[in-house]
Amino acid sequence: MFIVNSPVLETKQVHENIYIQKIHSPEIARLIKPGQFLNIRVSENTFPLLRRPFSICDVDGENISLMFNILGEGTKILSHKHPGDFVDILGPLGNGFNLEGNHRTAIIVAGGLGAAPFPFLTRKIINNKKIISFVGGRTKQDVITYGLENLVLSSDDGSIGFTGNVVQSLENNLDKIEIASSKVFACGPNAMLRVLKDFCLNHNLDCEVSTECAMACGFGICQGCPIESTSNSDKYLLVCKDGPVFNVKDVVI
Amino acid sequence: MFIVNSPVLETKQVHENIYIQKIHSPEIARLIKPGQFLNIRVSENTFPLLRRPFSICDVDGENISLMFNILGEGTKILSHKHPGDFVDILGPLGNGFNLEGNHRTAIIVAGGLGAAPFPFLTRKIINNKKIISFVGGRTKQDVITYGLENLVLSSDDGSIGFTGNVVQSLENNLDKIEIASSKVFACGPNAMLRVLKDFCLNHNLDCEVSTECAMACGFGICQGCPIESTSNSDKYLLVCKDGPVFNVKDVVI
Amino acid sequence: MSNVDLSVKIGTLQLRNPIMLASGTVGYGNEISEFSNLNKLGAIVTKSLSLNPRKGNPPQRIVETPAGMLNAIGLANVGVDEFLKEKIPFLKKYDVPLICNIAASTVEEYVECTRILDSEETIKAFEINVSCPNVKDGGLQFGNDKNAVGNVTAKVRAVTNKPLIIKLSPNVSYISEFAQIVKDEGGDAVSAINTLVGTSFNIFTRKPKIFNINGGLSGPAIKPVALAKVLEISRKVNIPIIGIGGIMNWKDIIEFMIVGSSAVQIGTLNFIDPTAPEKMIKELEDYCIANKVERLSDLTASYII
Amino acid sequence: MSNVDLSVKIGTLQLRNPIMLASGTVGYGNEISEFSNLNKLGAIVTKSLSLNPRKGNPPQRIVETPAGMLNAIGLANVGVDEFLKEKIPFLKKYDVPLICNIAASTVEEYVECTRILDSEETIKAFEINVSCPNVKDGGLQFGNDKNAVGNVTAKVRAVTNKPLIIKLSPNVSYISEFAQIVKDEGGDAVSAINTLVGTSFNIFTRKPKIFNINGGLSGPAIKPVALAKVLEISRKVNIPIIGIGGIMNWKDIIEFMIVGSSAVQIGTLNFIDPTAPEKMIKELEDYCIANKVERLSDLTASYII
Ligand SMILES: Cc1cc2nc3c(=O)[nH]c(=O)nc-3n(C[C@H](O)[C@H](O)[C@H](O)COP(=O)(O)OP(=O)(O)OC[C@H]3O[C@@H](n4cnc5c(N)ncnc54)[C@H](O)[C@@H]3O)c2cc1C
Ligand SMILES: Cc1cc2nc3c(=O)[nH]c(=O)nc-3n(C[C@H](O)[C@H](O)[C@H](O)COP(=O)(O)OP(=O)(O)OC[C@H]3O[C@@H](n4cnc5c(N)ncnc54)[C@H](O)[C@@H]3O)c2cc1C
Ligand SMILES: Cc1cc2nc3c(=O)[nH]c(=O)nc-3n(C[C@H](O)[C@H](O)[C@H](O)COP(=O)(O)O)c2cc1C
Ligand SMILES: Cc1cc2nc3c(=O)[nH]c(=O)nc-3n(C[C@H](O)[C@H](O)[C@H](O)COP(=O)(O)O)c2cc1C
Ligand code: FES
Ligand code: FES
Repeated sequence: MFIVNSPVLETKQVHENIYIQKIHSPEIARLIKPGQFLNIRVSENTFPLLRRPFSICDVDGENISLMFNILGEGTKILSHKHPGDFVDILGPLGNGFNLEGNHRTAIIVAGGLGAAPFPFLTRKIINNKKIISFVGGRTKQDVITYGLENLVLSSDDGSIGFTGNVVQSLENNLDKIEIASSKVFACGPNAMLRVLKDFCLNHNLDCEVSTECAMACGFGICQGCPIESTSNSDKYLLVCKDGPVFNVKDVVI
Repeated sequence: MFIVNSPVLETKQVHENIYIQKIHSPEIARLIKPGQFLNIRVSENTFPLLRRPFSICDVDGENISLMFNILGEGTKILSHKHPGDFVDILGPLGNGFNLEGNHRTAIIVAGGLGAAPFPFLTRKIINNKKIISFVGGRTKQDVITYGLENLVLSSDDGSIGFTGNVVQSLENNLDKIEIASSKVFACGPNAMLRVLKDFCLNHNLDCEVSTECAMACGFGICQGCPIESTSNSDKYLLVCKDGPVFNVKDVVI
Repeated sequence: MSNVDLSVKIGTLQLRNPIMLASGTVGYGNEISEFSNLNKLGAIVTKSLSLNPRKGNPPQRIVETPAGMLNAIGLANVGVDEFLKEKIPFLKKYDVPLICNIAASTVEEYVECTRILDSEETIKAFEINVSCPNVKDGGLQFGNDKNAVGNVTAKVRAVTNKPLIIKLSPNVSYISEFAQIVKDEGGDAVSAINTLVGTSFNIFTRKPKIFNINGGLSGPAIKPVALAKVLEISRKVNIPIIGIGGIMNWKDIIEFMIVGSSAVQIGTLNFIDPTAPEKMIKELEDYCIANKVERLSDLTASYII
Repeated sequence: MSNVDLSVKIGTLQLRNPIMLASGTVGYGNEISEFSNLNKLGAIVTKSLSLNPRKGNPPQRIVETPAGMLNAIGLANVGVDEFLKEKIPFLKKYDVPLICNIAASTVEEYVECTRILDSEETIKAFEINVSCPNVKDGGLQFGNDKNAVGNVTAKVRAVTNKPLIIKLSPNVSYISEFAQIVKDEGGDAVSAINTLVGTSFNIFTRKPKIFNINGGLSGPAIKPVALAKVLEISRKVNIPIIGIGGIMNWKDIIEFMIVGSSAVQIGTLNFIDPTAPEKMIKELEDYCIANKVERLSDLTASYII
């Protein structure tokens, strides 16, 4: 965990309102794991005041990349950073996905911009494990496939792939999956994660989710990012420090 | 008085820490007079919150230019604006210099960045009036001659021109000036304007000065910019609306 | 053409929309009329008027702060007589409700100002600024003393039938107690908030940046505080509230209405973009259409908590 | 090597420099130690501790505002026992004065917490957070009630000889009256300020953005208010002041000292740049050299007004 000012190599739009930003940051590239995140200060002044958290999208040698959409002022400023500009990165933060274990198939479930952490995860899948990527969104525009493999697409409005949400899409393909040897890695809106949790518990599917929460510090000092634990109701877990990736069994979503 | 978003044509450094920014703004160019000013919003967000006042430095056809130094965050942001960027201008503001009248010689007295309004004034001098420009600063670096003619230079430390302040430099050259047919146009730090005022009153020299003051609105609604009047001690004048140019006889500097 | 009804009511005062220009940030209307059609606005509130003209404080009167500004103008104003003679004729030309803001150092002065202005029909309501030093009681602020606020409200109420708005100071422990007293003493509405007390020093000269030492903090920095004060009043006292503090865009207006405001005032923003208040009318309308709000006034105190 | 003396004193508490890390913005030191050498700092103040562990509020606990942030963590903390068992061992490894901040809902709980912690020698002073709901008296805040603050000060004073600092709420009419009571009842210093009450609503759901509805406003937005509160205390009460509120750089520290602070605390900035506090030590030294200040503590209350 450290702060580093790293040069932007490229900022390109890959989808409507979706940007990939490549940054030269050997320090971060060396240490970071899929599912971990960075807390980025997009401006030197007080606007915006706080850092903005972003998943690590991919790592390629000494370069890292982020995937983001323009939501508010922070992401707007970030999208205007081009070669010659720097980003102030605090990281690596949180716990990543657990890719060890003896599952033979990695099932990615990504809703909308929840696709962000998975290009790196896809790259890091080891031991010839199989990947299936269930990628969904409200409409075609929200289905982000950048850096993903073996795609099963879905959209709420049917404008691309299966008509329905990404969990229904997974259910629809359940017969093709060997449950005991598979593990789900998911990221997306809380509403989706909630449905996915029920689904996975019902079907005994091992599942890790990357959760989101408003954050101030990103490294455990502000207590701003509580998430209810299933094992201890006297104490919240912290999304930034204990997460953002949790086994669905461990948290109330 | 209106607001216009105008494209930057060029931002160039002409001196150590002195920038000239050329902006395409036909609306402003058409109306503005030497000594008037603009109140510029340098960012779309709340940092910085208020507009920043700048004298009109020059007008060339449909283009205007500003001269500024980097003092704080506002001028820093402005200095980073290049072709493709816009500046949000509110103006023209205040009263300019009175160039009419039957003086035959215009004596410019500029201290440091007080040179800013005079390239335009120089350009606008009419009826074959003569110009002498007394330009001074603390050291050589602070003596800004951009766009000025018939120079008499001075510096406090003697690193360029006459050794002494710009008022002493003027005094030193008094024998070359026909007082009755001359008028002084001055801009610079308040300390300089104060000394100049005494000097001009003593020597019966007609003199107009451009004053400075912290401002919020720039157009008379905040009452943030009072200056003591010599004729009515019950009421302040407003630098932004009644000035920024005043006859030295009318204000307490 | 839209069917959205933007009109709002503050007691008996009917406004075509909730956007008012705040006292001290619009002078007497002249300058701002060059940027915006005053007739489109909900209302304009004059700079605080006192019985006699006031010169105000020496410079420096203002300083910028993070997302805000401090001001200590010292209530510079032309006084009620010159206001009636010199300023009203200009304002008469417009069809925008005019609210006179009054500042004074004694209860008697508040009453006298109101009395003098009351007969001028162009003036549609009074807003009493109680955040001025109470000279008689030793320079404390009326606005921080419940009894004084109650007393001013009652005495001014006695000399005018026009809507009476008391503009509350936020520099108190519980602003709702002040709103309650205003209501009890016959006030029609409260404005909340005036500026927060703040200061700023030059670290090289070690002197205050503002001549008056303290100034009033305004601008987006204070918006969260202003919203909490409006909400506190709204939850505890049944009185119309005019929400003020850091409004920069139409979203902020909606937010102020949700937490309890019947109307709002725009202050510091006028210095930055005097065209903004008029522009926001259309944006409020768009919000209403998109969110199926038939009457904007339905938003007042529509918080779900 | 420079000859500038950066050390400051708060009562009997001697610090190597005035830079303290504020309660609730540094946890119990573990995480921030990865960014900065704690031994260089003036002091660190723990997250508010209560007698029993507190879970804190459900999410959302924080929201950004213009140049500030609102938080309503709900005093989540491990409780005094686990603090002594689990957190103290880590802090013992450092040579930085540790100040324990205590929060409670009753006077008895304040006293009990202090009593339990008092024997731990690693703890060099207590800071009492009086901005917590006073459950007994109906959920009002201790911090807004002079008698309650006086009472807490006296009772806690009775059980500890360590320096006793009372952290004052800014949400009151006259903060200096609270500082006076602290002094009268034997407190050694006051911290000013805690956060300002604020709120923020989602204009589409019409719900508060923060679960607790209100949150505490911190960050540069509040700096002018904090400076004015420190100045008010400094001019009226002879008690050491720890200045807090919106410090973002070394200049802000100097400004807080000029208006009356003996030391300062850094809060929100820790979230943005946890390396900043340590970096500012050198910058304070540079300022002193450039401005011929031999002892930084000479700046305290050096305002010229
Ligand atoms: C661990 C983690 C990883 C993330 N990874 C990515 C990523 O890889 N790519 C990406 O695009 N985004 C990611 N996000 C979300 C990202 O942090 C926000 O989109 C970003 O902070 C928005 O900043 P802004 O200034 O543009 O918008 P703001 O102006 O701050 O916000 C705009 C709107 O979005 C809401 N909002 C802001 N932050 C959040 C949040 N964290 N959760 C829910 N609503 C929010 C605000 O309330 C507001 O309504 C991640 C968040 C977390 C916590
Ligand atoms: C009528 C008028 C015309 C002007 N014309 C020019 C011009 O042509 N070129 C130019 O470079 N500058 C001019 N100025 C000054 C210019 O407005 C300031 O330099 C600018 O606002 C600084 O902005 P900033 O954000 O960079 O600095 P800030 O961060 O705002 O300030 C940096 C420091 O400068 C001080 N400061 C800021 N504004 C002023 C001010 N108006 N007077 C005194 N001290 C101040 C601040 O207190 C602070 O210490 C003019 C000012 C006025 C009132
Ligand atoms: C420069 C300035 C002058 C002000 N003068 C007055 C005044 O004379 N009377 C008054 O009641 N309020 C006055 N105010 C307060 C505003 O009306 C308003 O309550 C405050 O600025 C908060 O709103 P804002 O954040 O939108 O500016 C003044 C504010 C500013 C910035
Ligand atoms: C997230 C957060 C949590 C806080 N928790 C506490 C606390 O537990 N006890 C306390 O006395 N102050 C607490 N504070 C207040 C700070 O210690 C400090 O007084 C305040 O934030 C103002 O300083 P700043 O503007 O530098 O942040 C907290 C502040 C923040 C932002
Ligand atoms: S974001 Fe600060 S503790 Fe998690
Ligand atoms: S700057 Fe607002 S009145 Fe002059």
